[in-house]
Amino acid sequence: MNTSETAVTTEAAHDDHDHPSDAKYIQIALLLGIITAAEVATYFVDIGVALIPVLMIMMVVKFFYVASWFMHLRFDSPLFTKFFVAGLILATTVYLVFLTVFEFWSKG
Amino acid sequence: MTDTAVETTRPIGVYTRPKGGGGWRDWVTTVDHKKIGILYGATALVFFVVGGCEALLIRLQLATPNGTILGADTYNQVFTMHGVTMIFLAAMPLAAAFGNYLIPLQIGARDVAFPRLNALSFWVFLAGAIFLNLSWVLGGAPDGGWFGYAPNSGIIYSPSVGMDFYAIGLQITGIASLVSAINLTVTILNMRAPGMTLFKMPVFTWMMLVVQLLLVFAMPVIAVALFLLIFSRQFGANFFNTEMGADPLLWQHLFWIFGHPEVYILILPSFGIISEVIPTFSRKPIFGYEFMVFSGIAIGFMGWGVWAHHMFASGIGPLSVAAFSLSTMFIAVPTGVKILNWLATMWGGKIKFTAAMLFAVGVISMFTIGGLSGVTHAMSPADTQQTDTYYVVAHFHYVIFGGIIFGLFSGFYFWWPKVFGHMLSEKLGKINFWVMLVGFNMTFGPMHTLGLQGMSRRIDTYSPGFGFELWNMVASIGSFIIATSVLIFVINVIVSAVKAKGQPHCGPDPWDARSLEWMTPNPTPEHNFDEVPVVESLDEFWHRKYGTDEEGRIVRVATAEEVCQDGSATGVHLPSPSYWPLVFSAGLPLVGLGLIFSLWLTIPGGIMMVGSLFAWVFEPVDDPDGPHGHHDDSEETATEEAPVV
Amino acid sequence: MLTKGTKFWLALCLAAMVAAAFAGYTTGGDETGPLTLGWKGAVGNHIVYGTLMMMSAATGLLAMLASAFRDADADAVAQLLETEDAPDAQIKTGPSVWPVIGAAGFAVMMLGLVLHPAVFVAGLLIVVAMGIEWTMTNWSEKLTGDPVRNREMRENLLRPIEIPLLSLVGIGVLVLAVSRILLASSVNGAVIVATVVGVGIFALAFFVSTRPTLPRALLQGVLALGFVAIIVGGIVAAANGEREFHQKGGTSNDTLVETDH
Amino acid sequence: MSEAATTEHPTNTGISHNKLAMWVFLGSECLLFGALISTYLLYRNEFHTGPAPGDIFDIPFTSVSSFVLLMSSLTMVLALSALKRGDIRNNRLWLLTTALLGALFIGGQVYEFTSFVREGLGFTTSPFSSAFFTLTGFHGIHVSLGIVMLMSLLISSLRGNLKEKNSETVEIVGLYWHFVDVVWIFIFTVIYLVPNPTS
Repeated sequence: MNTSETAVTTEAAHDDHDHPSDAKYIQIALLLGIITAAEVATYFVDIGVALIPVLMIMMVVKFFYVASWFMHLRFDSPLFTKFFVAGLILATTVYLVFLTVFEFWSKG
Repeated sequence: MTDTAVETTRPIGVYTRPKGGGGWRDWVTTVDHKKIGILYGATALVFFVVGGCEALLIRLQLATPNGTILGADTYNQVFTMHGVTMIFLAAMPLAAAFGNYLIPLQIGARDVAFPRLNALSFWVFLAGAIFLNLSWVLGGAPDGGWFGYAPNSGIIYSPSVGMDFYAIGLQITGIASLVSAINLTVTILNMRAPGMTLFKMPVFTWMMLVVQLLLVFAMPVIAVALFLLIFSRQFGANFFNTEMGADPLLWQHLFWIFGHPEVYILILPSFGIISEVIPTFSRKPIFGYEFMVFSGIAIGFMGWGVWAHHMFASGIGPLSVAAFSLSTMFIAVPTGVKILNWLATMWGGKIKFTAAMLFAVGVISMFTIGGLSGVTHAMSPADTQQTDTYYVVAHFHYVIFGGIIFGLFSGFYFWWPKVFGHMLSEKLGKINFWVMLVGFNMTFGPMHTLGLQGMSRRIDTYSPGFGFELWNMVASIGSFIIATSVLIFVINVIVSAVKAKGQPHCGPDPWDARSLEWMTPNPTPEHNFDEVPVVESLDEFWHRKYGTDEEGRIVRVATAEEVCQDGSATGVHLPSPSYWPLVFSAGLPLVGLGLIFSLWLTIPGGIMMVGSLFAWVFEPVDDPDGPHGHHDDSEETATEEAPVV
Repeated sequence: MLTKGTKFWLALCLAAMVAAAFAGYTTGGDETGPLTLGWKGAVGNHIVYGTLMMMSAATGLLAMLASAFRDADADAVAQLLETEDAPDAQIKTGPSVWPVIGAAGFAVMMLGLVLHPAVFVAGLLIVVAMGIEWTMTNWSEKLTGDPVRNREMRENLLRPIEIPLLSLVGIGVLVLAVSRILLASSVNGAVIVATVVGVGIFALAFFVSTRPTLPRALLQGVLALGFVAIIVGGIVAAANGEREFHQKGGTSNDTLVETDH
Repeated sequence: MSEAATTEHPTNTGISHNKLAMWVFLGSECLLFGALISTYLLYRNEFHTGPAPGDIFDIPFTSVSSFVLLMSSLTMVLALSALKRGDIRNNRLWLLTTALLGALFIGGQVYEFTSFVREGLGFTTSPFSSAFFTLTGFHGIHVSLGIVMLMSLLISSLRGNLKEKNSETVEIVGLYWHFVDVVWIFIFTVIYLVPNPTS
């Protein structure tokens, strides 16, 4: 980290130019819309035990697309990703342990 | 300025920025990290004394059986406020004082990343502190313990407004901590002098970085817990209402998910301070710098996985107890690494026992005692026996007082010349240390015995005949000895200041120190560095003073006067002061009082806050009439703050 | 900036308020009652307290009036300028919307007396806003001889309040109107309304974005029309009342623990 | 010397202070919403004698408002993209659209809350209801704050103060807006769509 930092100074300044076009954003929004529609569809169509895993996967995909494209994590400094992911992982782990201690999973 | 306003872009709501003009106006509008650091320190010391007086009241009440100094109700209020005051209004802001003053200096910066937000942090903290203490006269102080366990903190068991003040007051100080944490994180990551990579930062700055990250992630958790409490008390929410199936353990979990990182938020600044003091007075570089840093990070990281060890007796189930018992034992490892590294730094060094060094050594020894009694808590069967007894009180005072307060005093003696330009009396300082050491051990040592004898915590009195009389009396006497030592410190401050009046400032490098902050003259000039130094190594300042001769021996190559800057630079561009942090902060307690007493009060409070936020955003970057008001656009965007924070 | 008259009335207002609080405490009001107009507490002797508070309110209003209308008072103007007589030619003042808005506010207040207390309060708020704006404009126009500078000073002081308040009020009105419409529709109707409004906003925005030559006035017109349509819809829906809701779930009882203190 | 001090200060990371601060803040917000969501999950079965989540949620309506919020993320990113191109007109248009869509979402939330209360789910009805209103209320307040920021940007733009060089300010507000959207993506799935207990 220490040596790369000074190098970043120059290149991060002009990262704005390779941002995607509006068309790309619209494509992603379409994709997000379709996934949301699929999510909503699970409410009406019974897919049995696969329901929760499928919902979770779709949620994570949506989350990932918004964070990486709309929030520019793909193109921006990795430091941002680090902070966000640190918060996410910390929150997920701590609160999963928290729910486990409350025996949430066996309660359903 | 009217002539230039013919541009196409009309500024909205441009306020002129205050010009200071000396005296108190300088202080209330300042955005200088050094002044804010001093404000933090002075305020925190006042609250340290307030919390100390509360402790003395507790000890007076408990000195003899069937004490009658305080009633049961008052006793509850006093011990609750003692804990709240010492942790949130004394220890945390004292760490913030050191952090504010020293971090920019140690990394070679002119100020923090967001100077106005920095001022905001202080004023919000002060507003919260005053708000909390207003409860004494507005219907009774909080009485549910600093941990505020549900359902004790609920309206049924604590019907006075005290716990409302607790919940809202801590929420306010929490805002201050969060803002300050974001600010200092950005400062450390973004504003280091050229060449200062992360692994050339002083250990103190490193530890403060870990602390800020802990704050960033821990404050929202307590914020949620406090919101749940506020909603339960104010609006009848059912978060802790067992009749409806709620689980009061929810509070304990949220509180300690925050609370355990908080323990490290409190102790790591002190570890950082003594990591600067010990190498300086051992005349050796810190032993195992990387290990120091990584163990600090490890402590910060592992601090998130041990919270339930505060709850072994709450019935969280055998599996949870076993898991948290294990993780708690593991966290002793990085702490042990630190202690060994300090010892190794001292080993073979030419140790100079100045007052600062004595306090630092005090930390190592006293904290170790506290750490060892902590390991006995990690073993859950033993802990079940010790829970809610004075053994626990003894343990955490050894780590908090022995670890934190001793460390902070070490910092006072070490950096006093840096801040005020004169030394504190070493003689009085050493007396201060020894009196404090004796008083401290006399107060808290016997509590181990009392606890193992079965004396409960938080009881307002006890009957004679249980064998508690002797050690309680000893502890009470000890507490007054501690008070004496604090008094000696105050006398030292006054006497030294009087003596220094009219005298020239002390030299630039009174301790033959190692890190960058000593490259500025004492006291630090307003602009910090005349020229931002280019850093080549850890302990840059020391390396500029010393080199090696042809036989590899370390020799002095330059005097401090040659290396230090003289503070003579003029015309350095500095951020202008601002009114708005103060106005914003003044709105917060109004909103708080409004929530408790009358919602009408939230209107002026809210208008003050929203108005000052927007005024803040529209405020010009500089005082337009000031000497350095002119500058180009590129810089405006660089220093302008986003309207979002 | 303030005439002697204004200062006199303000002082009287403050004195009456302090007196009211004092009277409240000494005649059996509890800790917070008198200060909070009786919210969460008793104010003591109601007649004494009420009279004094009325006096305070009246003198406060007089202070505002004295300041707002001081232009009409030649002596007051002279006093401000620290001259013997009022100047013949006054500084030209800019156009002002506040008389119109103020008048509308009074009308809304009157309507509210007939229709609904909420309407009255809305009118009152408009009038209060008018009072503040008018007073501040008046104050700023007396500052210097330069109208540009004067306007700037006024904006300096008011923008940080106006901008957030205006956006909050604008959004609040929209949100309220939309939610009234939804509440008045059926369960499925609400879904349809929300879809239509959402798609409408979205489609319109896309349409406008691809037609850069659309005249500005047209856009503003459409926007204003949409805004008015939603508000009118909201008012109609609110007047129609909400659809019928049925209690759901278990035996819903209202035996809640009273937790107010 | 004085000149050297007043030139632009590059940062060590090459990132502006503001943006870094926003990301640190968002990292912190993860823990805030995590705590609220966990509290809700803990209490989703504790509906006492009141309505259960499965009785009361109106999935079709919430789906529509989720769509609205999701699409407002698109318009937000279009606003930024327009400003980066120097297209002030479209920037204003998309800022306004984003704010309107946000307001529609909040309007939907007010409707949802009101109808829940009418159906017997008050704030104090059960631990479930307290947790539900607190969680979604916090999210709603975040959205509302976002709308105020958008409106401020818009007013700023109408007065000629929002130019290409200020695009970072819009980007930072956008980050906040997308984050709030991302939180709703989570809430919508975990709280609404995962099968809920009924009474």
